[in-house]
Amino acid sequence: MAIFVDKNSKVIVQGITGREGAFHTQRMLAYGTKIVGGVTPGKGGTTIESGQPVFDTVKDAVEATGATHSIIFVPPFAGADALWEAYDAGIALAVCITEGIPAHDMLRVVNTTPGMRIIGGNCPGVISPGKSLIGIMPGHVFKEGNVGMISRSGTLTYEIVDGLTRAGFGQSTCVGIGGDPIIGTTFVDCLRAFANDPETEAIVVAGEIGGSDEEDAAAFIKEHITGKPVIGFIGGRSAPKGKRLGHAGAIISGNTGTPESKVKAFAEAGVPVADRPSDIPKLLASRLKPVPA
Amino acid sequence: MAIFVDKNSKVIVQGITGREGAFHTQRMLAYGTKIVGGVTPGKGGTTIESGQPVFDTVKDAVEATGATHSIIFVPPFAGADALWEAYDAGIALAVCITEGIPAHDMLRVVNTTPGMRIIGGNCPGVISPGKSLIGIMPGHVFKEGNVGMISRSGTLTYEIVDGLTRAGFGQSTCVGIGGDPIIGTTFVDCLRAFANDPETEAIVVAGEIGGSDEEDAAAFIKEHITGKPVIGFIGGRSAPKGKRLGHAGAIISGNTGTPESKVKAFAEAGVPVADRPSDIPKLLASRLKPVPA
Amino acid sequence: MKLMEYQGKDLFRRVGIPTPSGVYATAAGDVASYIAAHPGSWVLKSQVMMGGRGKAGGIKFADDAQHGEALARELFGKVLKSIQNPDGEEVKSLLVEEKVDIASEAYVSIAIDRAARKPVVLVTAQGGMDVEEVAERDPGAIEKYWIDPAMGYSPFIGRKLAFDAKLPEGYRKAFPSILGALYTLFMDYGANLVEINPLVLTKDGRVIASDAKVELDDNGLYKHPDIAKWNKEQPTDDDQAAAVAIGLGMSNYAKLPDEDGRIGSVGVIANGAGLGMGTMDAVKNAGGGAANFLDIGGGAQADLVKKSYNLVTSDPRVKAMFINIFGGITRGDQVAKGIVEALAGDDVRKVPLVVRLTGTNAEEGRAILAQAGFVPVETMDEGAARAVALASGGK
Amino acid sequence: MKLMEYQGKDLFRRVGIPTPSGVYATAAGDVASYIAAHPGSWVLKSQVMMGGRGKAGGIKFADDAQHGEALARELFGKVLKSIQNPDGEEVKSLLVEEKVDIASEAYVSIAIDRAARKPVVLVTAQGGMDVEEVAERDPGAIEKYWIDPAMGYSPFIGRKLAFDAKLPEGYRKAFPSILGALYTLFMDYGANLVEINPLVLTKDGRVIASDAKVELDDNGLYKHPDIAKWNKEQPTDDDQAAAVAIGLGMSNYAKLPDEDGRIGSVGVIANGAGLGMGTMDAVKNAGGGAANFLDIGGGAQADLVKKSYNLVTSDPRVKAMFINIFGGITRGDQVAKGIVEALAGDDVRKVPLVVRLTGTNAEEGRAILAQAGFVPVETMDEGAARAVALASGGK
Repeated sequence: MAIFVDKNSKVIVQGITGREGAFHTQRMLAYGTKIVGGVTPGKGGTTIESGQPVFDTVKDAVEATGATHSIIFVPPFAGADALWEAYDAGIALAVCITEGIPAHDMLRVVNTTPGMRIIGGNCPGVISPGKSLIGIMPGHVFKEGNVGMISRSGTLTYEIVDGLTRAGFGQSTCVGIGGDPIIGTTFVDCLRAFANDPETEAIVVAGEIGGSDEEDAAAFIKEHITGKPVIGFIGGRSAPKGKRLGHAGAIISGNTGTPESKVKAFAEAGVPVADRPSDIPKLLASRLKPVPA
Repeated sequence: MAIFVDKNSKVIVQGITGREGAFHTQRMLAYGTKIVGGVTPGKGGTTIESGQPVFDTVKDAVEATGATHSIIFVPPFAGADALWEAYDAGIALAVCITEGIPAHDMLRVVNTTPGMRIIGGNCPGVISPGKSLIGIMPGHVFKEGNVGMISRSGTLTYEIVDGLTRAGFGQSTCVGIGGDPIIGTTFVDCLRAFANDPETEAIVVAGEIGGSDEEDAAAFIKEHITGKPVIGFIGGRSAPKGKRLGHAGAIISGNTGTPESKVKAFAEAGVPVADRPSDIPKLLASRLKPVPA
Repeated sequence: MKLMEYQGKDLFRRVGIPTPSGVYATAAGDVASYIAAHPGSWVLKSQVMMGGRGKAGGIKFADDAQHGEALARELFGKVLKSIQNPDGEEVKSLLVEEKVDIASEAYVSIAIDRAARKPVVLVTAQGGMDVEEVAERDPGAIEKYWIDPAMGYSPFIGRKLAFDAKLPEGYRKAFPSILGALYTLFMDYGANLVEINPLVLTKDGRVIASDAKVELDDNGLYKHPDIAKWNKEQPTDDDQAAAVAIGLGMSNYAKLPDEDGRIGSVGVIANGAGLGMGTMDAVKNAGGGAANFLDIGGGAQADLVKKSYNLVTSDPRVKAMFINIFGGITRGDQVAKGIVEALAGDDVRKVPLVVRLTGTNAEEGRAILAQAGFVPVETMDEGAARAVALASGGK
Repeated sequence: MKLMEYQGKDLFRRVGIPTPSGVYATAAGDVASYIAAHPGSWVLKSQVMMGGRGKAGGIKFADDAQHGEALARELFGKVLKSIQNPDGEEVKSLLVEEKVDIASEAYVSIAIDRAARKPVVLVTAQGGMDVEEVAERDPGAIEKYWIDPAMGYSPFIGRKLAFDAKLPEGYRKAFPSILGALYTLFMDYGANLVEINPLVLTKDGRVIASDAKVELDDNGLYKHPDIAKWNKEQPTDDDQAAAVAIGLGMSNYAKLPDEDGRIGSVGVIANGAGLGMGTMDAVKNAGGGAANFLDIGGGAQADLVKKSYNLVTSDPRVKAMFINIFGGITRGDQVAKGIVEALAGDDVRKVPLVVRLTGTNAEEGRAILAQAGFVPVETMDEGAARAVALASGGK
């Protein structure tokens, strides 16, 4: 099972012959991801060195390969266009790696692509360890298992996952939802999927200061997640109020968005919040049995 | 039963204090329609002479009255706005009487109001005889019964219905879908509803030259309507090709839209086409038993 | 509202669609001075509404000012005729445009698809000819795409269409943005149709709209007063003008052409376009033909009925009239009053009249007519038969 | 990108939002000549980014040219200070505007609601003060509406909000079109926030945007080059400029303020904003504080690592540095190479350094560091503790 992607997911790469696209295509193939082709307008009919066919349009690629998943490596100005093209071609899930897509482009995209799951933009992607990696994550850090993981950041996710893996907690699926103001998939969307995934037995939610995703997640957990322990984490708790730190999402505004608000929301939902990433495996250990490597 | 409206439909009138709105509100009330209120911005808090409350917004009206249906009498430039306001307030079915709404306004409206049924614009409305009239039709012509009737025109509908009523064929529901290029409800939408309505035992489709609604209806009938006789009629068969006659919809273009194309499509669907309105009751009589008045 | 080529190209330039360089001219001297100032090869294109102006001799080529002036003099005032337009249309203005070296001609249009209720884009690499011809001969050569108005246009649509329609490679870079601009024009100006045929790829690699066909929705024109006033500069439909003059909508009155040598001789007045068409059909079913058709709309008062009577009888072909009213909003007494008033006047041509009056206030109306010594018929079929008989001299 | 009031009003006028008459001035003489040419009562408004300019003495009233000139001379060059902005901001330009007779002040804004992923409109009849204040004191007075971007704005939204927020009747006619124009601005220019506070109803019945607050999305600025260049006319954030100068994104480097009398003394470099924040947290958890924060992003090469080292140590508060790398795309050997190169140079200030290196090519990186006589730590917590100890003079 896992969520969003599994080993049968057929993936195309939008921007497969670009620098980033080409590099990560090889990394994903090495991980075992079923990359069935890619798209670069004007290069249709060719193949990349590792043998995957290149198409002019996503529609052509989907028709020829039966792809259901897409990963997008295009410049920011072409991000919305790539997502709409994926939607138009019937792609079920699109991972958008591109950073810096205008917020208004995403605003329009997320409100006009009903039924397609978009992960990102500005995200590291999604991995169901041992099955498939659709993203730019370092696959070797992850290990197959029963912990679902969702995070707003990239490298902090690797830090946390590394700790989980070393402590014997493998992962069902890890989703990096991205740090932009408007993203396709929220914590709540992931929690809903994890709640229905029999393979996932515990969940780690790695949030950040700013926005209200964590508060929304806490409310959802309180209402809908039973029988699966959830551990929370809030990055940036030491950040000064109002200072913008890398992620546009991490601006503290009003009363939601503060670390206090988020910790309180989690507490009310019965979710223990780890003070540091290294505490997460400890909190998990009292609720779920680790599986020795 | 009937379709779209029944005697429990709670109706508000958008533009209730305007000339047309006020006039037809009284006619509908006289027919027995449950008009529970109306909307005229700036006149909220007042009541019209017959006692119905007036609200500033559709939302206010819906919240106060529980209305589910709306009928719209506003100038053409305000047509799209009125439909969107109805949608926003949760109205389930809106009858748009307004003639001359820009086609592009309707194009945007019909593509952004999923789940709301729009009838019209530029239509005479819908009536379930003996139950409710939401429109500008002369109620006395209609009679409760088991024939479903759909038509692109207004007065021609009355002509046909008058003949049906005189011949003992009452109607379950009559829908005037309107003659504009972009309308909210098509023949096919009505046919689908009639197919599922146990009260409707036969259907009359009164089409016109131009467009492809009749061809689409014929294809739907062939595929989905069984056990309910359907009689067709095509208005304007004597019209010269290419001449615009009142309804913008009635421009003959290409190969669809000609009377020949429509008659042929109906014939292929096993639908007899009446040469004149007065033939419709005759064609019906051999397929359905009239109920004497 | 149909726009002329030079008007369509004005809109093209507003949204950023490349057009050939040139000038719009209404006098031969202007043509000469423009060419003199811009030496080269120029095309003189007659600005008319009708199609097939090329075959009709409305397009000429000039290589110098003198030649250009001579050709312009020849074109101004010329009446171009075609099979579709036997009456012809007078040339009142010209578009003088650079003669481009054509490498390839494509076709692109956006229209409203009524059934899908979405804008539909049509593209084919076979431009420069009638697209209906292409559709008939090689339907697979036309690519279609339905745009979701909620999502709007995005460049992938143009890329996809260019690839699928196999446009030559030279189009690829420019096409998505040209189609985007065309969609902007289509939506922002409320067009029923925008068409570029041909969309030319020049030998020096430019992609240019060589022709422009734009048809705007009349109902949306109020949003664009600057364009609405172009209407006045254009040949107006006499029927539309006549209808508007008496307070009806533009398309509420139409004279019908004589077809197959048969002359329609029954004037038709009805309330509602549908009933009007039904009435015309009834006249034909009765063995006759309608000469014209007037829809008095809903709720007509006596005065409008009178004016309508006068308008319909102003058509000399009308030998008898059939007024067919099914009262809904329209009240029978008002219609009857109007008829009696019209017949009372001395300033109108009177023809034998058949009236059918039913629905709201029909009794009152019939009483008014009876008082004036007039007996209405009972049904539409009966009325049509009577009118046809009267028109052919019967009683 | 935050716009100044006069820039926001420039955009307001482009979309048709009424603004007071007036002039933008950068010299006292211009103020004088404008008032001389337009006798009446005028307001001189300092054009600064900071809030609370009124309390800080940045707004003055003048009734004639001489008075206006004197006040302008006083304002130009003045440094306005507020609680939020203790360093102050120098007044370099003024907006001279008609002094309107205020009947009522309302508030309206549109912002992106991240959670709903829709634009949200806020309206209250209690304008002219901080909306956060209203939210706290009388939350029911603020009406909200989430606009569906697929449907867009339609006037009923403005009508509904005006009624629900109980705006005085004088607003009713103008408000729906002003809000429509504001939405157009919000969407067309890619704004994070557009705010009119106050939206004034004047005693003579006009509805006017008395102030303008516009914040545009930096990622969408490339679509508006004319506005993007305004950025250059504005005070730039030094940290942003420094980050861009070495090839990073604008928000990849930030100096952190000293809080509660505590001075942060650990320089932080990490790959990724999330890990960077985590690293700062770890420093705090270890009893210390970060002085700044630099995100080298993904896939950094040695040269960038070197430049980043230099930038971070250029902050004199930095007493020790913690470089925390979790190699994904970023390769440990490249980072190690950059560190060694940075330390090799003579042109940089060197501080005690703690490195944590794991993930992709971590072994190779550790080998490079070892060769330079440097032993990395194993975990983030360990590294943070070490850095804090070093920063406070420990070993």
